[in-house]
Amino acid sequence: MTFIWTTIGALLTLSIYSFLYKDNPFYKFAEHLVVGVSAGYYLVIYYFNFIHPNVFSPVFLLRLGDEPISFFGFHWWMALIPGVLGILLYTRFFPKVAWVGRYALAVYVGGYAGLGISPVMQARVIEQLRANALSVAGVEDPFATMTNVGLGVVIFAVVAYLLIVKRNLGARNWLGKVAVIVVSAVVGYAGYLVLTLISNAGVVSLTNILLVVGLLGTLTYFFFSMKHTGALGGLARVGIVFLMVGFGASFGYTVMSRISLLIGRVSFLLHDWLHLID
Amino acid sequence: MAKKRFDIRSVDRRIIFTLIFVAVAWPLIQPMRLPIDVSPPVQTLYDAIEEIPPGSIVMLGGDYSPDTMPELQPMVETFIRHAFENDLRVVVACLWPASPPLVERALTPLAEEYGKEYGTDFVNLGYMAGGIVTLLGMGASIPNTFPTDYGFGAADIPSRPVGEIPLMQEVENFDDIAFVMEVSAGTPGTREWIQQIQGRYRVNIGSGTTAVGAPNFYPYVSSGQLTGLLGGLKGAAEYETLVGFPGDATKGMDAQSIVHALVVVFILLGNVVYLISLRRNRGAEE
Amino acid sequence: MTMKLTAHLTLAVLFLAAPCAFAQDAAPDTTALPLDTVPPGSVSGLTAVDYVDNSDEGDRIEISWQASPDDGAGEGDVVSYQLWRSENAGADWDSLGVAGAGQTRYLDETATPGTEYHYGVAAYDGTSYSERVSAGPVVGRANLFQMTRLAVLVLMLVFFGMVLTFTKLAERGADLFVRRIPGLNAIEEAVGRATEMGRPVLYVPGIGEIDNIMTIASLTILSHVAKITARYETPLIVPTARAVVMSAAEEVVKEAYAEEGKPDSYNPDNIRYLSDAQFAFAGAVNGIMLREKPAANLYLGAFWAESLLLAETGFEAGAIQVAGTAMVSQLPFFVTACDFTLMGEELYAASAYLSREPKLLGGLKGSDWMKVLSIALMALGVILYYVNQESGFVAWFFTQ
Amino acid sequence: MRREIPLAITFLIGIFMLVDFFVPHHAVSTSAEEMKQWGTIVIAASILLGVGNLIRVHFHKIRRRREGWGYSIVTLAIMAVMFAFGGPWGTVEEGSAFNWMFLNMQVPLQSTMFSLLAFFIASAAYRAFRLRSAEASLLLIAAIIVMLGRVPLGQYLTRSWPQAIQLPTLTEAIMAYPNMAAFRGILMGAALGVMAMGLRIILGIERSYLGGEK
Repeated sequence: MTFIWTTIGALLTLSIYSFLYKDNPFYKFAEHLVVGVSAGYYLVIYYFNFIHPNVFSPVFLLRLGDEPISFFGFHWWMALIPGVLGILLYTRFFPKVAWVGRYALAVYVGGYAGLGISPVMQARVIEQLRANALSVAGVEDPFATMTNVGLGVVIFAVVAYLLIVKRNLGARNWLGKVAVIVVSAVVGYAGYLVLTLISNAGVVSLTNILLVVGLLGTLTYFFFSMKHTGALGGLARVGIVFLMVGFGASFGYTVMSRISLLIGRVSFLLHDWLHLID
Repeated sequence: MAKKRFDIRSVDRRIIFTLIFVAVAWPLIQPMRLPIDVSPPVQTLYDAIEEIPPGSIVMLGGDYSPDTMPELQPMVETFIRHAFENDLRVVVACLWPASPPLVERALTPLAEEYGKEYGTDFVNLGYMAGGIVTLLGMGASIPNTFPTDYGFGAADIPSRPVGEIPLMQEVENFDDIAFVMEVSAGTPGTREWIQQIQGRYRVNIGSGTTAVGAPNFYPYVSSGQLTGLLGGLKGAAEYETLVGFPGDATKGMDAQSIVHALVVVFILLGNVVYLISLRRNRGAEE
Repeated sequence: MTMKLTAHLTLAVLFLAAPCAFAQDAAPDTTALPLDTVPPGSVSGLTAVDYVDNSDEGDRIEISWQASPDDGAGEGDVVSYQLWRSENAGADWDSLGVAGAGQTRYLDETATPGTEYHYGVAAYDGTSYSERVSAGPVVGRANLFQMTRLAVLVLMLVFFGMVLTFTKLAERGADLFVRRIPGLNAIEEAVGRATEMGRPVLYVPGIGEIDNIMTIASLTILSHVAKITARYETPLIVPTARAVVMSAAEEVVKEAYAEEGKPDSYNPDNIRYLSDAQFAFAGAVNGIMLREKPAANLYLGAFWAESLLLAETGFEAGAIQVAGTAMVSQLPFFVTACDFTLMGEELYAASAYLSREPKLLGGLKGSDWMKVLSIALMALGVILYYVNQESGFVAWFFTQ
Repeated sequence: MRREIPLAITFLIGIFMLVDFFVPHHAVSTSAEEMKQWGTIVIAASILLGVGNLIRVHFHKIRRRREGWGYSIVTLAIMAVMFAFGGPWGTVEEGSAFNWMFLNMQVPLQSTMFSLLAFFIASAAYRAFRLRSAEASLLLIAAIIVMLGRVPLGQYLTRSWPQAIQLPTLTEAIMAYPNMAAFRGILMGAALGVMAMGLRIILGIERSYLGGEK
């Protein structure tokens, strides 16, 4: 029995992978199958997990054992409120009263909008500001001066590269390209020395400057009501640089977890189904 | 222009897909044992266990749940193997309810492989609620805190009072434990073990954590409060390498290394093609 | 001395007998140990305050203290702290609980609201107790304001004030500049190209529920896109992963077609609920891309891991793709795989930009000033930290 | 009236939920909890709307014999089977047919679909990471450093270099600083967008998500 189910699972898995070659009947079958299964699944699960215990039971079965929390104390008719709100969504099929359903939705959305505002202020504005300030003030700096130096090399190389490419020095021929690389390396090495001196002197770490400039630049990029020219434009460009480095880095960072998923499926095929590996 | 020729710019995505699939499947079938550099925290852990005289008792704290198994299970397996290899006796104690059966899954086959006997060579004390309070209790008396064991499911040995288990006659408190390996996915876990047990009873504690959690514990390694740390699948693979039994973590890391390198090669290749085509276009214009 | 020791031992026996799980399981067997005749140093700085949690019934009091000098240092033999509570100014002490060594905080969750309490704490080294230190009186109340969130409230009110002020200004006719958002123009171009090619437009409003603000922003943009497709009579396919979003999308699109005077071109079968299951949804949308061959794919809203599945398949199918999300983790994938991407706040700004309504543009101006204020706050925090680490603002900013 | 009363209700509920964050009193927090629960019930009740739409679309496809109508039968049939196994007269417990179908069809199909990302992340990288401009080059360089720094191979390749510029060190530094700064910027900007939009919804200024205003 288990083998039959495993085989079904394996065949469905292969059907999905066949999509990588091209769209084909196997994929179409698997795709339509999973849509049907999940529709049936959610229909049943939503009923049993939400409607039955919170609306149907209290109203019709008066099973007061697992009463929902309530400020007013529990009354069976209170369970009718969400039930009625739910039913209101269906008024859209009757044009005369359709507006009622629309506003039921507005109430729902309004409630959640209110719910969302304050935590967002707390977690995404104040906490982020505080975390940034903490790192800058050197209270919490997980990486000591060591990374400073390594990062310095990269930053300086990138700066050198940007400077040279922007000014079009030697972008035309191979000799010029070699020159760019050499100059970047030299500037990078100079940066390495300077940073070693600075961090040895214990003044302020480069990483902190990076955090401030990065946040400042990124926020400036998101200025909508001012023209991005002059100093503002320069900062916004710095912001774009940080955004790009950030996107590249998190892209690279995610590869591992995606490969893990594939390893999981491949070992399902080779181990659980075919018993090819142990 | 010359006749139509193979244009690498339009390389079929299917070639990339095939290579990726092969790069993942091949190391699983045939472990490649790519060079793995052992980082200092892992080496420290390995050395500490190697130095324990044979016959000593070590403790394995299993504090994880199924969702972190891919990362942590290889650590548990390798630690048990390492202990059995060196003739150490293992006591398992868990602060997370989901852990005992997971540890059991590693114990069963390894005990068979090494011919170890339940009750004399190893024991699974199972789960005890309470977190820090349980830890403090263990500091006073381990048998009082874990009055019964979890049993040994695979050998149909039921749970029984620790008084009836030979190995537990030798264990009263942390003076009898040579080393604690704490495999932890959160709280209560490594931090609590360090704060409540390491500081007070001066027992050596090594730890294995998820890759996400590891950075929080590196400071404890440098301060010497932790005797070694395995961080994520990578740490597990390094440990497997040292013990000499490449397992799931090594296979996984092989596949990861190859695919990551492959993607980088794709990117470089794509750029070479791009630069050549730029040059060619420029040539055509002139 | 002996008197005191006997008293302590009696106390110890009493508390060991108390029905307290810790005491029963874990307290060391006193008889087995050599008698330690020196009691540990007592705790200091004991405070007891009304604890404010998120559902405050006034039944919690937080007790905190500074560790005994023998806890982890000195003799290093403190194993626990014993806590007592008294309802009559320290006349009758009732055992409250035990805190492990190294801990300096205990939460009494059994207080009766409105009752005055005193609390006492003593360190215990396995043999004897230190001097008991007490604090009080303290009364538990169900509070009406969470003081730790004052900063949030103040900043929120300031922000709302700015938004509303600029909205008022805009309504009075002040000219508000809004910078061009490149991705938005791309949307119109993409729809135009689909029209030229006689192929449909695919609009995916994400897989967020309707309570997600990104979904609302997406529906606002959908209304704009639907007007363009109605004008050119280009089919518009909207697959959704949530039933409520599906019904809202139906309303939005139907209304847009009606406003353009083309109610008959609206095809209800093109607004589709596919599946609540994330990857079943992604698989089905991939199917639509390959079989109905839309020439423009617009992904605007809340996306999770399915983002790259959609964008890569869409690219393979040869569509122009414009994405927009504030989901930080998915932005890298949209940026690499799509032709244009509205990043973060641009998604919200887009709806204001499209409507050109002064009321909405005022909000953008308010957001910009809030950014300036945020940066100033951060700078102030850092500077004050360097100047004086003890100042009130620093304490508030760094320790909350 | 049709407009004012619902808008007033929206405003009151929105403000109440907003205030809940600041008022710890249990009377407020428990009623806010209760209302949140109502919300989930409303959403659960809507599933029938969705399934109704699904049935209608596929039914039309079958009736008009449009291309691929056979697959629509698959969808509707399997949905009916699921419903029959789990519906009012069925059972959803562990070990039931409903649960078996979920575990052996939906779960493997979903996780396989998820794992397609391993392929797509490679093809996207090949295609999009080109040295087109200075910014694009940064994207590419950061991605390559982090990709190599995450695996043992990267560590092996640079093991003879000074610790400070070994790939794993660089990876952690890039994740902790430029990446962190950029993402904080996006998060903060987006948060302001959310709050402004939330305010407009509560005040009833933003209503286009409702379709018509009539």
